[in-house]
Amino acid sequence: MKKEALIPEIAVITDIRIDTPDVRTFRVVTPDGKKPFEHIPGQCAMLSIPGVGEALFSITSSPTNTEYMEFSIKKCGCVTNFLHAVEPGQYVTVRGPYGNGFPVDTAFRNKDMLFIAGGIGLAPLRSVINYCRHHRKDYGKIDIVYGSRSMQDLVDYKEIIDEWCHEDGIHVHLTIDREQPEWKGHVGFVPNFVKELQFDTNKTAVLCGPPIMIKFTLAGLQELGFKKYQIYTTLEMKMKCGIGKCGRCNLGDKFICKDGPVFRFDQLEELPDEY
Amino acid sequence: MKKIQLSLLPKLLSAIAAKKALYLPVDGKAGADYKRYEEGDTLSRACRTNRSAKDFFFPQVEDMAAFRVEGKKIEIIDTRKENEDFVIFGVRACDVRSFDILDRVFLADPVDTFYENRRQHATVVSLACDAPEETCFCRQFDILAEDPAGDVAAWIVGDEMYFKAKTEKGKKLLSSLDVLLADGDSAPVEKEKKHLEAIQHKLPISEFNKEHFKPEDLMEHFNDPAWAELSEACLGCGTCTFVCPTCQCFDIRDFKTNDGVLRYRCWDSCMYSDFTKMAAENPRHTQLERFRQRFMHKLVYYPANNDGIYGCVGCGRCLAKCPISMNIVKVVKKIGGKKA
Amino acid sequence: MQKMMQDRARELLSSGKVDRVLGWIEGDFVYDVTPHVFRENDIDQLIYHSFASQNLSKYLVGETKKDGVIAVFLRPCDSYSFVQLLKEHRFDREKVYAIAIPCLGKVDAEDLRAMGIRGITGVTDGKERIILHTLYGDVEKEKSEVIAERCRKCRGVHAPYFDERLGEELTKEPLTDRFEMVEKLEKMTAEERFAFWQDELSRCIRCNACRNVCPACTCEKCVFDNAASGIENKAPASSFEEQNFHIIRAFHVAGRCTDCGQCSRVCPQGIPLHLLNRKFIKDINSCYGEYRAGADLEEKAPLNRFDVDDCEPGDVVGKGE
Amino acid sequence: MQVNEEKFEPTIVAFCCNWCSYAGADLSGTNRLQYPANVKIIRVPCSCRVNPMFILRAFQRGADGVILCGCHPGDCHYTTGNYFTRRRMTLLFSMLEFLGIEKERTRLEWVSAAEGAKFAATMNDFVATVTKLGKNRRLEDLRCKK
Repeated sequence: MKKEALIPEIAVITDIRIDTPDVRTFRVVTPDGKKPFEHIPGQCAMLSIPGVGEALFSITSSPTNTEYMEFSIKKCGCVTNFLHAVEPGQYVTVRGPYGNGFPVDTAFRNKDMLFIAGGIGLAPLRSVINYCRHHRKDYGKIDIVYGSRSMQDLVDYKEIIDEWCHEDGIHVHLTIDREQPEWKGHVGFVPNFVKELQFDTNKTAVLCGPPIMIKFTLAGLQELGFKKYQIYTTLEMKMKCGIGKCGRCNLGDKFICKDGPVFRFDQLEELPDEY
Repeated sequence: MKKIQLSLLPKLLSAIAAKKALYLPVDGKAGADYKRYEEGDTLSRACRTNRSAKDFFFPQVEDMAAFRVEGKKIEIIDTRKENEDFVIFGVRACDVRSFDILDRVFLADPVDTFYENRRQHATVVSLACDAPEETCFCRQFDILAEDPAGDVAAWIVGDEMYFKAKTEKGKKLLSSLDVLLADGDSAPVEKEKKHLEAIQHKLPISEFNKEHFKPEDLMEHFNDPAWAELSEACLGCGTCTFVCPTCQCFDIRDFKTNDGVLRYRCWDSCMYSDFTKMAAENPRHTQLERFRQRFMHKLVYYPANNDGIYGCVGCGRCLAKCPISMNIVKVVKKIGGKKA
Repeated sequence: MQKMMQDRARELLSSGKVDRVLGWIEGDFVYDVTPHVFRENDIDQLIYHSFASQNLSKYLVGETKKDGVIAVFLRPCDSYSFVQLLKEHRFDREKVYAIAIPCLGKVDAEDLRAMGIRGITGVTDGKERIILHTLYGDVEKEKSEVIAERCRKCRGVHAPYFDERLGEELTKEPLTDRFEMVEKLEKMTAEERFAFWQDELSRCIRCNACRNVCPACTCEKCVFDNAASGIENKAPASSFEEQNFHIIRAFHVAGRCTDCGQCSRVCPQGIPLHLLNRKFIKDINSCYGEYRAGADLEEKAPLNRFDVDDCEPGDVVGKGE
Repeated sequence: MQVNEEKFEPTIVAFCCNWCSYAGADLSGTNRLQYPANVKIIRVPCSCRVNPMFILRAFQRGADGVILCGCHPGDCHYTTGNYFTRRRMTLLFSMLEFLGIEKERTRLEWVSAAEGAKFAATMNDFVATVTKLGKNRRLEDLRCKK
């Protein structure tokens, strides 16, 4: 019989990195040690534990990583709670990739990029940031604004400090919501921080984070003079199939799973502002 | 064109059943419903079955895969089987159109192999409507109840039943029944069609105006304040979605058997509060949003993605079955009736 | 009656005594009736006739969460549900103005269709007789012939709790004994009963209409919607699921069910769900004394109290055969 | 067919109250009283903890008979729990019977901590009754058998 899109493949978790108290990054490969499938930055995959449930996660690793796939997952529901309790060697099922991904080879090419993330919102952006780093000459300057509740809640802190901060043409701006004695950096919410940083409007911005952050950051960027067509985001919604058939993840006539999750704000303007 | 005396219909049915699985609507305790043919069953003349015919291709529950779980290890077992050949006899025009609507969802890339498998093995024998209910409104969606689509179309004229093959599959079926069928003249059928069409024109529901439901009206309809009033009495049950021939939303769930996990898919309803419930929040938090989703999907979203074809076939089941009699006709009147 | 209700509602609205009125509105067809919250501008559309069969009391749970006072029209069966809901503190009594109205029994369009009466365009109600106007001419029927099963067995007496009564109080005797069918089933053998219920329950499509319409089912989160309960499901995935759902649904309203019959009315598959509820009512009556849910505000529900010398399961089970 | 019947070993689920029948089961063990190994005991804090779904799920998962054991009326550790149990189970068992489920498949018994012999006798009797009835077909979930 033909391959059925809804029947997943087996994969194994080979490594679990504890990022923050409630975020872990899982490294996933097929049982014979290969990357499960190819993807574009911003695309998602369905992970499941039979008997527990299936859920959609954005792929955190860059497509340029040829060995494995990574998912940064925050503990919040049934499946994620289970995943946070497993050890390396645990089998899971995986299917994908789903969604459109970021236009890394078209609209983003040769542009100065501005990535703005809040909390676990870094997960989908990490894929595209690392893609841009890998193909460094294809992109202009890269600015990364990343904020979180506290220093401990910054996902991928080690990678950011050890790698991203030391590369030419990449500027990382970190912020946390409340002051902490050991924190020497900026303190304050992401939207205000973005306004304070006074970015040029010749950049393409990519936003991801909690809805409230997105709302105010968007306003902030517009205040700086950014146009809606310069700003991208990635949306989230309940999904069961990932291929536009189960019928629940639509925003207006667009399915988040198939037509998204990446949208430009001028596209979103033509859609209802709620689900 | 082929024909058979109505008195010989039982013979024809058992001849079909001898070769393939045969399903047909049969009158039961509480209205007509499709069932597998058994000797002695007679074709219901009701114009509408309780459940729609979508069950044949998209059953309420179907197994997708099984998993064996041992410690950290998981094994996937593909439980799919090739479907048997089957014939659905006596499908009305509205339900036949619903198959096209489902096709556009399930046969779109990537193809749903469960659906495709059933679809390939089915032969649909449709039946023209001679006595529509006052709640029928298929004509509003350009469906011809007097000349239904399908692999074979059938008409009952007097005490004879006429058949016309419309596809290769249909021709095959009719030729396999050649011994029982006589050649028929198309004139009586043409005359009957005219008669049936005239009945269709007399039906009371005629509010649907396509000019009012265009993709570009999406925002206007979405933001219509009338949704609040319309959804006010909605109980949030799944009756309308489950009796609807075109509702195709589904859920994928796991059932822990005594020694493994069975992953199955089942119908889901956008009217249910947990339809979009995620771990942290529910983007459609009140019945208003859920109610709006259902009708916007049928009247605006679906046509926007499918060349203007509406996601409703006017079968009238939701009119007859909704516990509080809120239905697509009332919605169309309220939401679409404003543009002059 | 309809006129009287409209006038009274208008009066209440314009005097500012109530802000909204919960009643029924008609759609395209006379039987196409929907519960509706009226305000002064649309009160003329309030209807009341033989097809106004939805119960309104359950809507109060949601409506009283809003601001303002709402008036509600309660038919006798509904007024029992009203009291039962009140007893369980499911709505804010302060925000409700209850108007008791008489009922002569309701007619279901599906039943009429089964009788061959089609194309209904209007209705003229009488006390004993009903005239149905159809596309094919008028049909006059004895009311007792056409009214729904639940109304034929109704013991239509007003519950004592309401703010005012409109129209005359009708006391009527039920036309037939409501436990008739339950008893008939009890007399069957276990095999016959099993076959009967398999036939009925196998038609269930698990649309939850019976649950959602039930005035006794007012849990914030139903056990069948709760993933942590282990029995959550959306579909009758096996014959066990069908039985399980209906046993538990009936059990959860045992002792609280007012026998309003809405569960059977709304079932799109015509399953006689009220028989399950009536079985519980019958057992409760025979084991723990006559009890009518919603009859008063004080008496504890049968499953919330006990007697030290209650019967044992063995004394009851299997005695019907 | 006859041969199969003889081989049939029923699965029995016994919900036992922690304060009485669970101890009763223990006592019957220390007294070396025999009861069949078919009985799977589930300890509950009070017979009242058992809600109808427990009973139904036991059948779904493959039980052929379900027995609920609690303290004698009046002896409940929590004063009144078993009185409520009695009402609930009376109604539930009656309903199961109404749906055509064999009435012998469910039972409610009062067994105290001192009644080791009664526990063993009850279980022996219940297992024998259910064995005679054969497999639970009417309340089974075929998916569990896959």
